[in-house]
Amino acid sequence: MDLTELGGCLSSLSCMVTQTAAGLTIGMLLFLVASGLTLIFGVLGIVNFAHGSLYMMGAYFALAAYGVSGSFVLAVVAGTLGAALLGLFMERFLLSRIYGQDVLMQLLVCYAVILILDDVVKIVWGGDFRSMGVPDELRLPPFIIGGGIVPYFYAILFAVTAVIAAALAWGMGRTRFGRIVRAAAINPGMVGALGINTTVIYAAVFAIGAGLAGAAGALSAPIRSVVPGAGVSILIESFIVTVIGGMGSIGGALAASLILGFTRSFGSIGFPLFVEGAMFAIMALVLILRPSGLGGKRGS
Amino acid sequence: MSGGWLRDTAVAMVVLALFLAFELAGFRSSSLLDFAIRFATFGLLALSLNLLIGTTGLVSFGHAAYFGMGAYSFGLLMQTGAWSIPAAILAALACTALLALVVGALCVRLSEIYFAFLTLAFQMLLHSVISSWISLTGGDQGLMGGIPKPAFLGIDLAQPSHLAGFGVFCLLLSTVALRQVVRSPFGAALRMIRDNPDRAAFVGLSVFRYRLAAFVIAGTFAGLGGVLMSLYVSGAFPSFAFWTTSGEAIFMIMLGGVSVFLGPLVGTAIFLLLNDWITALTEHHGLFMGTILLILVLGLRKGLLDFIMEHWRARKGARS
Amino acid sequence: MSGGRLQLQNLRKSFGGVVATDDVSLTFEPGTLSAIIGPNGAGKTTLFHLITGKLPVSSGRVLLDDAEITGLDRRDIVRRGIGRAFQVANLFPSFTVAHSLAAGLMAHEGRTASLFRGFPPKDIAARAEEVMELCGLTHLAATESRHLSHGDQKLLDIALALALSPKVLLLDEPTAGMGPDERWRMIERVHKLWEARGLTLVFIEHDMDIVFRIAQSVRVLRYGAVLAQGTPEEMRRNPAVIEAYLGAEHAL
Amino acid sequence: MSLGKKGAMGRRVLLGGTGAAAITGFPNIAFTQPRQPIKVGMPTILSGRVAQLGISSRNAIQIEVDRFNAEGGLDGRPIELIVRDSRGTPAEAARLAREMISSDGCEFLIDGEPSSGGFAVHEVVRETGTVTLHINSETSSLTADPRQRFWNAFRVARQGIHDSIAGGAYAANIAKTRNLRRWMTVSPDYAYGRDTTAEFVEYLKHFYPEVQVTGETWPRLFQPDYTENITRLSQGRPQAIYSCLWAGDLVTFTEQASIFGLFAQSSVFAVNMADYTTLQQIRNLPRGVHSGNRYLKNFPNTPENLAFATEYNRRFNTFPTNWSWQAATGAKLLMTALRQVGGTDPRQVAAKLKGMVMDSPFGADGKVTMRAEDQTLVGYAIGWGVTLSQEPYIEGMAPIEWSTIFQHEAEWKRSKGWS
Repeated sequence: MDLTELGGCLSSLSCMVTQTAAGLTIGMLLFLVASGLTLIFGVLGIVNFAHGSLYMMGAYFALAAYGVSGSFVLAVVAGTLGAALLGLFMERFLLSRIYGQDVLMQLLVCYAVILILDDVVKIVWGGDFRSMGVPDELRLPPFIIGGGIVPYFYAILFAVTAVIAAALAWGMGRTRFGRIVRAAAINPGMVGALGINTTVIYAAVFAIGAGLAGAAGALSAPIRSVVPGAGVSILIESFIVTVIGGMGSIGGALAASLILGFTRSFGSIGFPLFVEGAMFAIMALVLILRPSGLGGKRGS
Repeated sequence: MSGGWLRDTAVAMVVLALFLAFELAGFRSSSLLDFAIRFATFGLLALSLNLLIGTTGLVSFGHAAYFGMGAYSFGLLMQTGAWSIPAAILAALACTALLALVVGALCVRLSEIYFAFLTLAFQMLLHSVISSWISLTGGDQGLMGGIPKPAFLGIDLAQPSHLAGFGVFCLLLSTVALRQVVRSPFGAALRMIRDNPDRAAFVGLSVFRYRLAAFVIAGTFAGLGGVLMSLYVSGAFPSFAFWTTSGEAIFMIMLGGVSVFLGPLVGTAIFLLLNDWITALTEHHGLFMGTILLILVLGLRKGLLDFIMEHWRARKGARS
Repeated sequence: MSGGRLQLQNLRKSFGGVVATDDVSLTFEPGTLSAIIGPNGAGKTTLFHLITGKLPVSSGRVLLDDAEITGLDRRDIVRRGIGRAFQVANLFPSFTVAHSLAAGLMAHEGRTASLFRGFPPKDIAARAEEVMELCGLTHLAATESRHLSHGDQKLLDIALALALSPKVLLLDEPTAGMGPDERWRMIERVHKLWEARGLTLVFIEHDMDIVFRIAQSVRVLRYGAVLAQGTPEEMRRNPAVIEAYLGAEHAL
Repeated sequence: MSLGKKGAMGRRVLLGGTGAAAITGFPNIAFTQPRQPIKVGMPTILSGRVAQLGISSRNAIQIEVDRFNAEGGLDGRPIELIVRDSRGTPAEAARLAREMISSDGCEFLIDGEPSSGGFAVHEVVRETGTVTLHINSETSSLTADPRQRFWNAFRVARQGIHDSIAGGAYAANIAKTRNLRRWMTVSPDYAYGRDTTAEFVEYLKHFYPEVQVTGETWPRLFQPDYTENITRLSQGRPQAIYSCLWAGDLVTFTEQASIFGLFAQSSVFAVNMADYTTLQQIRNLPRGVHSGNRYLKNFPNTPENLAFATEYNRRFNTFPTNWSWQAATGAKLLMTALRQVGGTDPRQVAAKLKGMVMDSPFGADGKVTMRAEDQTLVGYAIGWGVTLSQEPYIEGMAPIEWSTIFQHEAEWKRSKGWS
């Protein structure tokens, strides 16, 4: 514990700026992955244990597209769409066969997908870690705000993830599709009765969730190494986010992602040896005090 | 009704006697001994996990935590040099039961999906504690220096043949015990909770207490598996408590079947043979195992023994 | 074995702003057979939930033989002697009929903590046998619940509640989803059970022929509140009840 | 030999499901041929996050084995290499080691596991008495701790303590000339990271007592993101930073640290940077990072070393790794011992290995030594240099004198009570 250091940071503008920016960026990237997970759970009632693998695939698709085109924008698009398509495939050909069966089946199918994707990646891209590197056109000097450092690329990451989050909120709140999806989350039978094809809704939601994970993978490819098995640690953090935020709640996921982001950025100063532990502690606390999570419906 | 228990014990003793007779008669090959030890180890892991999944309806994705806990606490106690093996085993099981009690108390109230991934999360927490608490656990290098195996009651576990015999003994003992658990009134309560927790509460069961008890019992037997594992590799490693170990245990159960008591043991045997065969054949282990798993889950939709039993029952039903 | 007195005093339940049970005060005398009727959404099942502790009450009291049971855990309420069968049969699908009843009995008596005995022990098996006999399920003893016909599932559901020797038995639409013949068989069975055990029986029912044939008294609920209560004849003459629920067909 | 064959036969029949009779195994004379290959087993990691390292060990050994067999093997007996994937799990490594010995009839093991699996294999061969060369375990205690030592196990790899002494000496030199006194460390939170960092700091302070470590941050192994660790470092404003992050983790750290401008702010000493897999993956390799050598084709700058790198690159289209040179050296040592003994008797082979001095492209002065007293490799090339942004990636490699290492290693052993 180094709480004097944390106090020092909280009273220093430069430190506050740097850590806040870092926390926001970490949190927003996490949010992209976790919101997909929570969306899929909310509508399909499925916990996609292979969600981390979709994140990983997004990064690999982005890497491949970047290698061919040299454009980061295309890379992100490729990562998002690639993961979305893969998610679509996964939902249509694998998960849709086990709807209505118990969690064990979901777990096993997802476990199999993790095993297979890790190996496929190894066969196609090699077992070694890969790195995209920050594209030259985005490699600009960091912003210095009040003495604090905000890397240029992080600012871009934050802007893009914020736009995606806003689009998601708008899509869920204001569009017909969003209303149907929310209705489906509450009562799948009702939506079917209204003559809306739940099959299409399920597939679309899974593809969107997968696409969000893919987008996070693609966006972070320049600054994180891309490696088979990269999905697992992301998956665990996304789980923690979903538990804290409440399963199925996108608003809760946003709040929880930011809480974890700030726990990481400020925790590394105040309690560097307990950052991981703190995340679990927050989760345990939420579970005890409010088992359905921050944004979850009570009693369901 | 306790006749079932006595009969099981008798069967177990015959199996053990046969195994030992085989060894004593000199029909031993070290690959058989190795297989016996590994079978005992993972058999315990799978069998105990099925008490949760098959009997109680709790799908835990964090069962390896107790496997790892058993291995580490046993290894650490033995390394102090002050404990005999039986005493250390009992103490290790007590530690494991305690861990299962704490985690279980937090998890068993939750709905099944929350339960699955919270057990997973706590397992990852234990895994990261093991990797970072280097002064105690040796971190990722595991418990170093080997685990002393002082002889007790004429049993010298440093010899593979003794260890295999001991492993088989532990497995048989646990099989009889777990079978009795499933068959007892307590087991009936667990099955009621699995079938319909709501109604179980209406007939007067405390769903929480019974689930927690099942969680602790299952964790403890997984801990015994961990003890055997640490004796086998003469150490303990963080991967024992890693999620992949839990995944493999679920895989084994799926290979065998959840509804037949001995299904997980059949699954363990198939898994180990499959694993050895695939490892010898290719380095694309995940691709093969994953595909087999998918075929099994999407094709049969149940474990092998479940599938066979259902067919057999259906045929019997058709005939009568 | 005899029935107990069940009293509800000023029972209220609201979900958010919606009042589901509105100031309900009812008394069911020991050994009586009463029906609760009312249109869909009148709060009949909610009332059962409140009595059995499945839902917490917002205010008011529930008394069994003058002892308050409000707010107790539903397991304790069962132990005190309130049994309940469900609108949709609520069973243990993988248990045979005999084992369902035996397991229910053991759970009820707190004997399921035993790890060393077999299941079911002989004394319990004998008592399960008795209940099966009483309910006419003996020939299905070895059938798994999930393979029973709809009617037999409902019957087993009642048997399960009955096995726990309740003083008060609440049946939520015992004949729901059955054909006319099956209905009557079922209701005869229920009537016999009531006579045999002498318990206080309360049932929710939509089939008015059944209600007026067997019920000693009838309570009518509407919008969560008690609209009227009395003998079947009184109800069939009560204009409010006729207007709200019965219609001309059942009026006297 | 035939004993092992029996086991293999037994298992195969068992797999076929023919039942209990198979367990006994049948004496199988047909397998016993006069020119049987010498089987060498190698458990290593071929899948998962560090698969590339395992593969690079296998590649290097394959080169040596092919050469040995082309030269006629041991009196016509070729070496047959059996490589299996442990997937990085120690239990699986132990099982593979046992199976290779008892079922496949391997007479020697080249253990390609990192420390965790390496210790598991170590325990297996302690029991079986199989001559074993650990080629990838850098943990000092494996050979330095006398309780871990037995006649048939050897380490042919860097040793953590050697690296730390060399690193400490080098870093102290730089720190003295540039007056770098305020240090921070960022290393992975597991045994290797903790031990290596503690030892580095100890020797850094030993050679330059004015150094102060003002802060440390411990990302977990395979952490996906290092932002919080980097901002922590940048808040601490140290003059120098030490890290023993490696492979993908080091790449991620470097990419993120460079956009925070960390490399402009502080001198960085990253012991594991100078490895081709790492160097080639960092898109924007900062200039001036100090690193110890892992494997470099121009250090030692000899034709033999370059020839090895070229041959490796020709066959596998990548460059060797730190694990490659260790693997090649291990294989070469074993083969030399076999030829010198003229047979495969384990006691004789082990005796020959003990104290063996062998010409090697990876030696500090053209030779490496299997030190008799603790059965570990010494005299390999060890040095530190500074990164460039492109090939040859590292310049100014300064070799560290082995006499310095030996002297401090002896003191270290005494302090641990190991000598």
